[in-house]
Amino acid sequence: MFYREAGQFKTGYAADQAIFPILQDRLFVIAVLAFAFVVVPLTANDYWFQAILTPFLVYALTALGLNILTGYAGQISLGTGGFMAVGAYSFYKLTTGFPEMNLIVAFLIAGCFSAAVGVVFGLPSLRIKGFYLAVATLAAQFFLVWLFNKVGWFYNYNPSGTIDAPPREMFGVLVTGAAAKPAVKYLAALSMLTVFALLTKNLVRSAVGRSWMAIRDMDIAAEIIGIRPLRTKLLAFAISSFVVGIAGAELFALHLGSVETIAFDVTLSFNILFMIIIGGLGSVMGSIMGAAFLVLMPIALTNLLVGGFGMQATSAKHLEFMVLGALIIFFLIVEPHGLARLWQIAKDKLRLWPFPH
Amino acid sequence: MAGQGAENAPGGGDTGESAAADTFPKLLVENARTRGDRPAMREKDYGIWQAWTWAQAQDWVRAFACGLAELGFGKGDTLAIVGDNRPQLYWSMVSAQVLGGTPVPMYQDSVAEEMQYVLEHAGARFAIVEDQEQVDKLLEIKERCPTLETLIYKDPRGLRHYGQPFLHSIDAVIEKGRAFDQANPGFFEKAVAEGKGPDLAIMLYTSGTTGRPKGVMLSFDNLIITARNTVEQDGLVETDEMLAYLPMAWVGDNIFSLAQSYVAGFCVSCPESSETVLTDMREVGPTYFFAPPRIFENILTTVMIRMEDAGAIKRAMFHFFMDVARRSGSRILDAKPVPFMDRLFYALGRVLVYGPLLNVLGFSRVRLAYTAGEAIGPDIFDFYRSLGMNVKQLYGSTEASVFITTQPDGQVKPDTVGTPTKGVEVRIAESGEVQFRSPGVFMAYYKNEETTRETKTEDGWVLTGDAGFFSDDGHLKIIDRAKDVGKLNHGTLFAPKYLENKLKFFPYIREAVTFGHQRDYVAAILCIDLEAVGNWAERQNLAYSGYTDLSGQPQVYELARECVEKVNADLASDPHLAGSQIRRFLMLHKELDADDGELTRTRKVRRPFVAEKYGDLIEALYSDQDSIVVEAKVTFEDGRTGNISADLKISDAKTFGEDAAPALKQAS
Amino acid sequence: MGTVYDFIVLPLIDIVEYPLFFIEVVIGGLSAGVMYSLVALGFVLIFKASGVFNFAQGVLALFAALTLVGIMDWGIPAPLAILATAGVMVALAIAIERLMLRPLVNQDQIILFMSTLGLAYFLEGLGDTLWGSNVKRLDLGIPEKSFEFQGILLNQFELVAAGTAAVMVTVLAVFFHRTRVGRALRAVADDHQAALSVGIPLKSIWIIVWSVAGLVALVAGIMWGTKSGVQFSLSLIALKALPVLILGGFTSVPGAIVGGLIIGVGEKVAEVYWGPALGGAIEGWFAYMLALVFLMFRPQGLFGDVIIERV
Amino acid sequence: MAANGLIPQKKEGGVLLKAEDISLSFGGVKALSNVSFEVHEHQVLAIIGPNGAGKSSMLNCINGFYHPQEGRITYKGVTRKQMKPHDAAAQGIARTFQNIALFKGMNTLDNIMTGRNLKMKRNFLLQALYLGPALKEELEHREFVENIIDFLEIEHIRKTPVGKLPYGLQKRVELGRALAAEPDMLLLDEPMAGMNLEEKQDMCRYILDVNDEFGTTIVLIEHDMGVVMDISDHVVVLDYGRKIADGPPEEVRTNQDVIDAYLGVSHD
Repeated sequence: MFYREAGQFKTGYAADQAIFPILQDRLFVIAVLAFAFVVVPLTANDYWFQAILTPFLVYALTALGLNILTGYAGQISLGTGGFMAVGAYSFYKLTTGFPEMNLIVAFLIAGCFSAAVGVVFGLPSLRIKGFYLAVATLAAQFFLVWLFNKVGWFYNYNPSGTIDAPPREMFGVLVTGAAAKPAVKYLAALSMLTVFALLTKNLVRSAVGRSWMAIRDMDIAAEIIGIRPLRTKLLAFAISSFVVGIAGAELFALHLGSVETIAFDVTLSFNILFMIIIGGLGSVMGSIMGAAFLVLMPIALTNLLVGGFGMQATSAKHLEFMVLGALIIFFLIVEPHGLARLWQIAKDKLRLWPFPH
Repeated sequence: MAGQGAENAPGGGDTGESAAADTFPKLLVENARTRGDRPAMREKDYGIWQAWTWAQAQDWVRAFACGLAELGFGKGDTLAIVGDNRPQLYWSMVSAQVLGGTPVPMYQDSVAEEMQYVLEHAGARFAIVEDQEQVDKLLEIKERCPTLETLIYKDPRGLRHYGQPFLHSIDAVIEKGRAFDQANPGFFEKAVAEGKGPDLAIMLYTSGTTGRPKGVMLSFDNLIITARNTVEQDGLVETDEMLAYLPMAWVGDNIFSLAQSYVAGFCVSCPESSETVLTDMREVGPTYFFAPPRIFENILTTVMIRMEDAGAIKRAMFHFFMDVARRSGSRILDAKPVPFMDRLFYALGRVLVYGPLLNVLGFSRVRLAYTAGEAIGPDIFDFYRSLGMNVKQLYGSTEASVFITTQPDGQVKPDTVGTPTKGVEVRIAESGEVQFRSPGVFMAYYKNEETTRETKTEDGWVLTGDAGFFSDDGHLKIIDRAKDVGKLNHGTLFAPKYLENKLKFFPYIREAVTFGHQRDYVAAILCIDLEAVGNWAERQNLAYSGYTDLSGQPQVYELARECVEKVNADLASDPHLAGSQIRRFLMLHKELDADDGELTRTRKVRRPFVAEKYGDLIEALYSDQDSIVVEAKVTFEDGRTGNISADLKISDAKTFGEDAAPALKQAS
Repeated sequence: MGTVYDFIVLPLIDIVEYPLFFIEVVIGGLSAGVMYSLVALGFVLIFKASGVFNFAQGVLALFAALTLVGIMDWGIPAPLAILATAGVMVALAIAIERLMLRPLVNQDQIILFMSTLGLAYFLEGLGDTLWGSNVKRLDLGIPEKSFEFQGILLNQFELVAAGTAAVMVTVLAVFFHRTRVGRALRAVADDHQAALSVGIPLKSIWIIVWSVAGLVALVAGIMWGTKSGVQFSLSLIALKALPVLILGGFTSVPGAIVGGLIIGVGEKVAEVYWGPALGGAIEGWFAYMLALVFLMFRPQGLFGDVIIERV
Repeated sequence: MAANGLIPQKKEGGVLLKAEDISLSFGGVKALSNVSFEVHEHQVLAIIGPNGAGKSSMLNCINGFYHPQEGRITYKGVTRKQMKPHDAAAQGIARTFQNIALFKGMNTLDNIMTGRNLKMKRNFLLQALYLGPALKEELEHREFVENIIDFLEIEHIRKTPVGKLPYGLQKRVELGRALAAEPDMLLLDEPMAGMNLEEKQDMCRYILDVNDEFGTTIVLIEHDMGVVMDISDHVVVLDYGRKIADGPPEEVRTNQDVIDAYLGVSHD
């Protein structure tokens, strides 16, 4: 309905392959970004930043990372929590060990550690596929969490076993630590999500992304046309874990501030998996929408049940589990390709409006 | 003799103002100089719109012309062009013109014999074609067509092993041309400078209704002055966009995609293939557009069919806003007063329906669209105009370099073709035939002086063969072929096709045959459209057993009578035709059928055959009988013949203001 | 280096010096392994017959145990309560087939797997909502006395559990190989078309197999519940069953049993002898690592079918 | 072409691939026994035989998917023992599959682009930035792929997900993906299976055009004897894993063994 595509023709392949080839889409994205970067920081309150916006951004980044591995490369992973923990603990060790280190560098190195661990646990993917691999990634999940719990060096032998985000500055502004402003943390998370979403989108529409999807859709055919399975899968593990690791560092440094290993347990892995299922496998947009849904849905539900109907918090929690489970099944039945597909369908309809198809 | 138009200077009044650029090669050189970086042509190929600037176009033409020269093409030679709309083919025309040769674009889907005739008649020595398919076709013809010497092809696919020495690819010719250009500096400039406005620019073969195709010779002056006049009249500028999708052999394409583009400097885009025209149009979003009524009708039909699949709410919304548009859309476009609520609804409709719809069809940027060639149904015409698309009718012919009359903005009516175009004089002969004189009047028919003399008078008037008249507001109305127009006994014009078309614009009426020449009044035989009337009957809960039964139902007669009376009311408003209102009609018991010899295979009524076959029905229409029994022989689908008999009622139709009309006519 | 000594030499010395203790550890592992086997059995049944990787198997066990406790709390005697719970499990199977599997028929395996994840969440929430989330004792009167046999400390309960597992496997083996339905189920695993030609509609097969898996889950729930109370952590044994599956192969009933025992013994032994050197609590991941290493050498599992790739 | 009476002059080159005494078995079942034949450059070679004759297995051996227990394959003068499929691809062997093996989650364009993967050298960091050399590379290959799309006349489905395409078009896209690798040798496993007459004619034209325009050597498996006789220069006949005939089509057609084993028995 809002599209006016007549006259928007492409005279070169670069324009034809743009992420948003349609002018109206570009305007929409620019508007959303402007809103997120300018309007939100000026208007939102601390509750919104801390309870909703920052966790949403952090989980969106995690979902993005997992989607690279599971959605694009087709390798199911249940070890997301473990890789996030690698990122978080690396970040903690880096910022406490080298207090002068630039935060961006610290995030990137934390991601690199996570990527390295990801590659190690991705090695079995050469021999094993599908659910077998999913189970194998659980090994990473349990082993890594156990490791960070058992080895005191990782949490600087803190008797309580927790790690606390040290106060660190960036451009003279406090970004991490308890004293940092929620809006700053929000902006930091938003910037990283924006950058990684763009980079991911670029990757998946390039040769690397195509080889991931080829492996996902039909690995034998992919190999026969010259795609090296191990190299391709390991790259997916590495990049996915890199992003997930950075998200783990964010979860620790920008959102929670103080964590124990329990924060990275297997439930977290499942939650991230749900995000990309509901959001849409193999879709950057879907990762973000899935995270928004799974962050907002429980909050909305709790507000409704506890605030609205005066239900006990624990009962509400149980109901929330049921609703979440039912919703997942519902989504899989109605639209197995998730919110992203629904969005795409809506968009296609608008482009053809008033015609139905 | 009634004459109109050409209040502005007739003939070549504009020639003086830019005498420098009086040929297409000169215009090309000028465009390359003044707007060299602007796109001249685009083609959807390899997934994107490949674009060429005017400078690149000139470069190409320069090389290709030199290549042609190297191959021995020169003054007076003819280059045949066969293929889809492609930039290279357009440029090859200009290249031939550079060398003083004549391009002859041909209909690529014509049969080999017809192609052979044109090639022979035009004496084509060179031919440029698009691909292997056409190379094969021409190779086959070539054996019987000795004048044809050299073949050039655009797409080398499948041609690698064709060893004929006279076969060249465009690329090879260009390469030769570049070398030739190097070796002969100044050759191109000299050749371009030698061309003059009055020179023969192009030959277009038109297949008349009878006989062999005629080669219409048009000069640069014909095309360029006509283009200059119309570009000025319609305010076309270099930022306009045109889609070239109609056959290159058709005069309209030469005016719209070549002459007007070279004069105004706008870019012309070629679709990827004939199958993708609609998609490509949506992408290009032309601002200036031409389509024959058939295409507009097809698009409208598709719109309606696609909307049928929409959900109930969306469909209701669509129809609501289309009603609003029907009421007030055209009036808003013509800047006439409209009630406030309608204006409001129309604004809303623009957001919800009209804008998106035009966009999906690729029309949202159209500033100006023309239709011509045959009568356009008022519903179809109004549909586009009510959406806010400025569709106008024009009346033209190959012999006129297209333009004879055009509808000025704000004075657009479905049943007239407008006022004389800038620079054109139009007059109505005693016989009712429309005649014109303009800068676009063709030079002659090639090698056919006799027909030239029959068509073009000594002082430059061209006989169109169409019958028409000027309405009171100065708009030309074409009613029929002049030879088919008759007269009623009281002297009123009787234009059967005009009446029949008006009747057939109603969806319920499939065929109509009218009678009136040398009669006292007009009578009609109508055939229902089984599907449309069948659907209507279903909605009315009307039971029927078949075509004959349905056609004879009183309610159907009533339905037809309404249609006839609407036509009558329409005719009554026109003093020239008010006398030819339909007084009596009957519904034929069967469909007119090509198998029974009543129609041609292209579904045109064979009037004399019908008049003879149904002579008794016609007599009954001119008697005071109110019914007649018919026994008809019909051919069934399995080839058997049988008899059906039916009692056909004859119905009277109301006429309007009839007393005044004949008097008026006589007075004029 | 001390650690190397701690890690390699000390445990071996321990084993040789105290063989009876080692045997006790092994038996403890076997007893835990039987539990894993029971859950894994449910997995295998469903995977074999419908290709669905049923992540909710552990939660099914929890749900069954919760239901049983809940019904017994109403004062209904144990045998009746067990029957009633069995009924609930069958009803649940029907509901799952109707509401979840049937709409998802013909979808990719991964989609079906995801749906069982959803099912797991749903059932967990449902069980907690219906019966509450506090830890409950399940007492069916299974003897739990310890006794000594040849100097080895044994528990009656463990013997009962082992016996039950043996009975279940026998019953299932008979079911699969001797009954018409069982044969149809095996056919389904190989070829859906062939199964349809046997004359059993796919949906009935799914209901049957989910019912059987539900009953297996009930048994597993009873065993685990009796041993360590009915609580949320019961659903986590599902995760323990996963390495068992890898080891045994997704489609092998004997594999599930043997795999369970290997995992049970392996992780107990590792925990007791190597755990301290590693800081303890290695039970959490040892099974997975064991399975992973194993997989590298035999990707199809102990009893799984050899994978031949075709193009 | 008939009109001008010119017949394309084909230049057959030297031996491109030589299979010697190939034997392959799966767990004791012999799929191929002692099969030898040669493929010449620019040749269209057809492998025919009844179902289960080992035709697909032969292709699988050529492109390294199966490893024959015995025998040697010499390709471009290099005799090899074992080779991975992606090595075969890197050396210029491309193929299509009996059961379409397209990447269902991608559109036509991306599917064919995957065929260019071997030729795309920029590393993933550059690709993530989508700038400079990576962008340039991407666009160059897009241009190449567009030529293939044009060649196969599939412009209208360029951005359609391949899963939604009718069978015949999927086969064409698969051929496009193989062509994208600019192979020296193209293996086609029943390229016309399940097609109607018109689609078969189109596919024949594409195969001949590929052979003709790019000089690609083609080895194909086909059941339609009419097609085989029309388009192939050389025919190898397999039956129960053994080679029973090897020669030009007209020769094979009259070979008694072939008639007995194949033509006379099973074919329609």
